[in-house]
Amino acid sequence: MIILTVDKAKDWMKEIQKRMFDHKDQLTELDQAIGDGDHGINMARGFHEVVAKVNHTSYDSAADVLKSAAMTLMAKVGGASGPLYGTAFLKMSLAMQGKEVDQDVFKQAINDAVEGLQARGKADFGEKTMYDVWKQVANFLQEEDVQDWHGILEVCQATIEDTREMAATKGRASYLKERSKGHVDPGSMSSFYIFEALAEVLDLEE
Amino acid sequence: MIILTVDKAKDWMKEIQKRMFDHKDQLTELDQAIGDGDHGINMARGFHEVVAKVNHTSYDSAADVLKSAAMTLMAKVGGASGPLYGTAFLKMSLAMQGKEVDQDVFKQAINDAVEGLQARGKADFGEKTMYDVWKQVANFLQEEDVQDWHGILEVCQATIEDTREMAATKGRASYLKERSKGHVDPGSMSSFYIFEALAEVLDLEE
Amino acid sequence: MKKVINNANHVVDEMLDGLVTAYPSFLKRLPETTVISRSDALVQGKVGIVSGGGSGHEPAHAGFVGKGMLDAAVAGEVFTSPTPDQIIEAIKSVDSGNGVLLIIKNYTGDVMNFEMAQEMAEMEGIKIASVIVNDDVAVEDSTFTVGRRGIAGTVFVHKIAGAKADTGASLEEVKAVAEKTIANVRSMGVALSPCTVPAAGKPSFTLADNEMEIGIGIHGEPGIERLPLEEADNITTILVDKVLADINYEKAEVALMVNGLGSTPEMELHIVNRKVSEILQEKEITLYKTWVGEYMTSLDMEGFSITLLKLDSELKDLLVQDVKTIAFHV
Amino acid sequence: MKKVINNANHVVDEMLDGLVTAYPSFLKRLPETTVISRSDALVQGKVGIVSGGGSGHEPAHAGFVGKGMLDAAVAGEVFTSPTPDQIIEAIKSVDSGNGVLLIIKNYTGDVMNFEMAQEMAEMEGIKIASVIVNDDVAVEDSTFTVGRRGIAGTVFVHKIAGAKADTGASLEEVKAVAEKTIANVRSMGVALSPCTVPAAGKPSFTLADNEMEIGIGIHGEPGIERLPLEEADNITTILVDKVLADINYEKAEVALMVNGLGSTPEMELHIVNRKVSEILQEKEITLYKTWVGEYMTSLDMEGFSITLLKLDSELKDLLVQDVKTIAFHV
Ligand SMILES: Nc1ncnc2c1ncn2[C@@H]1O[C@H](COP(=O)(O)OP(=O)(O)O)[C@@H](O)[C@H]1O
Ligand SMILES: Nc1ncnc2c1ncn2[C@@H]1O[C@H](COP(=O)(O)OP(=O)(O)O)[C@@H](O)[C@H]1O
Ligand SMILES: [Mg+2]
Ligand SMILES: [Mg+2]
Ligand SMILES: [Mg+2]
Ligand SMILES: [Mg+2]
Repeated sequence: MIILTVDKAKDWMKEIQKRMFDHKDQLTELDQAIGDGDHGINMARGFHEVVAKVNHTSYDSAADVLKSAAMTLMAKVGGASGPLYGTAFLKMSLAMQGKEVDQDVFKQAINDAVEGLQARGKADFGEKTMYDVWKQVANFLQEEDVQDWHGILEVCQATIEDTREMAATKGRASYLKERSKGHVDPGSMSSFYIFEALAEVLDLEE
Repeated sequence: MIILTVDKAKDWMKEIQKRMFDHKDQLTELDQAIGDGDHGINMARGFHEVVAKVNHTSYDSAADVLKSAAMTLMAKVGGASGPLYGTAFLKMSLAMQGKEVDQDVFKQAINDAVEGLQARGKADFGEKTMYDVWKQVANFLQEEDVQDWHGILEVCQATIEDTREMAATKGRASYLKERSKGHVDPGSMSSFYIFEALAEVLDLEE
Repeated sequence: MKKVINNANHVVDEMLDGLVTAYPSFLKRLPETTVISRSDALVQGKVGIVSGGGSGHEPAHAGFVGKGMLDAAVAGEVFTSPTPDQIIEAIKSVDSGNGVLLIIKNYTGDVMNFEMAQEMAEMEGIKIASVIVNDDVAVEDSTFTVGRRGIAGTVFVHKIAGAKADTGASLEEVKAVAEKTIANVRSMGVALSPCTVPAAGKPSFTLADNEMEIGIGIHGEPGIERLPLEEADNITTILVDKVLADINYEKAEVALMVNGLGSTPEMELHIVNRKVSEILQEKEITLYKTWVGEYMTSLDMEGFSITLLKLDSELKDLLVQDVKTIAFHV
Repeated sequence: MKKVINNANHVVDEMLDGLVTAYPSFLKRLPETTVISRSDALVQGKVGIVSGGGSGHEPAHAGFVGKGMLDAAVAGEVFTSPTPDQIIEAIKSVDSGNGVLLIIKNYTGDVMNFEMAQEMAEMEGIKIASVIVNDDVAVEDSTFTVGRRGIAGTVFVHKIAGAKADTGASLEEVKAVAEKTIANVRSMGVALSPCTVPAAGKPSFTLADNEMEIGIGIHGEPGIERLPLEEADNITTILVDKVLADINYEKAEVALMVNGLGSTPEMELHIVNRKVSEILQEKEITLYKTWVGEYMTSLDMEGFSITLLKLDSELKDLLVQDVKTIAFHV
């Protein structure tokens, strides 16, 4: 079964954009607590640009949509999250290139994104970054189907809660060391919205 | 009858210093409302220095004490009030020079101080400055005796209240024009303390 | 407002010590005074230029001491004019016999103290002259008032008088060009927040979150009008319009200063400058040179002022003539 | 905190326009980019020096663009590293074939974006190298952390690399002296108040009236320790001690920067400087040259940082070599 078509990929971006807009203040506040207070602004700006771009472009494949999104994120976000999300979407796009996006291709895409994140951010699991969420989603998909959105979002949420108790060792929050404990990682939160948006889009079909 | 001796002149300065110290915040707040918020600081600093000076100097006459005070005020206060009070005390000193300070000499001294203030500040009566207070005291002394402290202080207080309703046309408060109304002039207030201190000192004898 | 100070009564003294320690090749402090002079003072064969005023306006005035600008600056207590005894020390230390020009900002206190020093200097036989800067168009200028205040435009007077003195001009000539500058310079400021005099310990006034104070001075004294806070372009337009209404700028060439009052980030000053230059372009007024930054501050006040100096060819030349100070550069 | 802005989303764009309008003889903006370069770029026969980072640190980085310092500065959004596509434009615009050095402050975002641009430049055959500045001793430096942040000490790296490039040195030589500077420069900061990112609209953290945040970065991120507010000399001592503990300064000659974070009046910076120089004198560390002012700010934050650069004769010469920028002077 084809999971991601051009239209669904576009819808995914729109759903992400909505969430980043709605949660801009929340993400910024999370980043104010342990970072520099721009994550919500960065995400809202980035996905606003992504949607502006994909809305006015026609694509041959979902891979092309994601590539377009990746390039836009890299060019419009900056900071840590721009290259990271840019890399994640670019790796997904590459994994999907020339293929129909079924379960296996999608799982591979997520795996590649996770590897890309790790290479770019040099983060390991448990360092209180967005990598934690992506890694856990990839782990979950080793056993389960992409369609189990309930399960995927539960995994995300649990991971986000886990980041709350961690002391960050990567990213800006790491400067706070022990004082970063007690706060959810903003990038993990925005990653949750990315997966929630995907769930929404893929659910539309059911 | 001799009104002002060396000791009484010194005591006058000490009594002024006490009052400026005690009312530093009040004077500063008055100046914050319609000026630049330094009048209490200026007065406290100035008379602190005056007392430090006269305490450690021996003088031949009250005139010399006042001259010393005048020079100290000019050198340590700055702003508008430094030269003005410096001039006032210098003119008093000059009027007393070589004389015993009786009623007439004292009245002349106040008159000269008023002229000095006017020459230095180019202020006229009713411009919402310390000149108003000094001028009214001089007027009062045309008819009444220096010993009528009750009367003198009443005149001061009435004049201060009058300044509240005026729009300033001299000094920093004049920039506010109509907005300066409703606030007492800080320099008029500090002039009141100068006369109150004098009353205290001259009363001691009675 | 928190302060990085030791003792509110010693801020000026400690600041002056810190300043000359930082810049010994530029500045020295005359012992036992609050006078900062060029480290190479006294310069022979040149009119000396002295300015000063209350402290709290840093980098004014010591930041403008150096070759091609001031020879000495006298610092008073915070927002309080220096006293004549300090001013006379400054005068003496820079008088090479060619005379000394005092550049005074028009405040009752400054004028009285500087003029007393001037009288003292005259009595000592020093050739001396003074000019009074009154560039603030927020204040009404009439014979019934104390006249306009001197604010950021004073810096242009320092620069031009200093440059003229550097050419070897006479005291009369230096004074004349300073007067010409004063006649052609206009400023106006706005505050978004008050400032706090260290020894007072609390803000000079209060402004609500949605208010600004138009026509503010540089001493925390209230301005002339309180308006709702607007966006940068509108605030800028209010100020520029007021400045432009005062003298005829038709087809003029001008120098512009966008001056931060203390706590307004440079980013915002540039946003203001963008709008000023837009307005000037619309009105066909030519920008000769622009300065954006902090030149005449008011402690930690948020806000800015805009200064326009109408130029002729003499002023243009003098304005860009070489200068070597800490805070003013061409 | 009130802001003089039009639209929080346009502050960087409008600031850059205002900046180049103010200083056309120094700077130009590459069309459709956030890159500010020397007005006379590209300079032939010279290694190009590019730096940049998030906005909100003005005068960094564009204020350091000019002869003898940076060839171009890339501005990101407020507190957000610029993107690779902008950085590569800067690189291309200053590459005369002699290669380009990137001076990067050590933040995850900056490092990632600049290194991506570096990779792109390499693919296009541009000779390119980069150095990462990490002068902030507040942050632990170990292989288990992301390492120290780059803060005000970066300005010295700009100056020295720029001066070296101006001598006609090769990319390798310029990089080597930049590395040497980085190895010898240490800083630490303190905040008395947070700052407010325009688009966030509220302060980055809160501090009680009697608190200060020691070891603050320059992005409003919390520092490493919250302490009761002390008098200036004590705060200064805390910072200087931490800086001095980090490398051996015995009998050293140093350059000093007392850097204001945005809203701290210059008066207070001089009071701090007075104490720093006192401590250095006690420890027999020689002050070669001092800068006191705003060089690497954090929007409207109250506070300051202290930077010490340990010098050898090469660094000394390069540090005082002629420079022509808006914000850094010798
Ligand atoms: N090295 C890293 N690896 C993976 N994720 C990271 C890394 N550094 C930061 N992040 C993520 O980026 C988020 C911060 O993004 P953002 O605030 O937009 O950028 P910046 O930190 O540059 O301001 C963090 O919450 C974290 O999840
Ligand atoms: N021209 C003047 N003539 C007489 N008194 C004046 C004049 N200008 C100011 N004053 C008095 O000085 C007071 C202000 O003194 P102060 O605050 O110490 O000086 P400054 O105004 O320089 O800050 C005013 O309240 C007023 O009474
Ligand atoms: Mg962030
Ligand atoms: Mg006052
Ligand atoms: Mg005053
Ligand atoms: Mg950021």
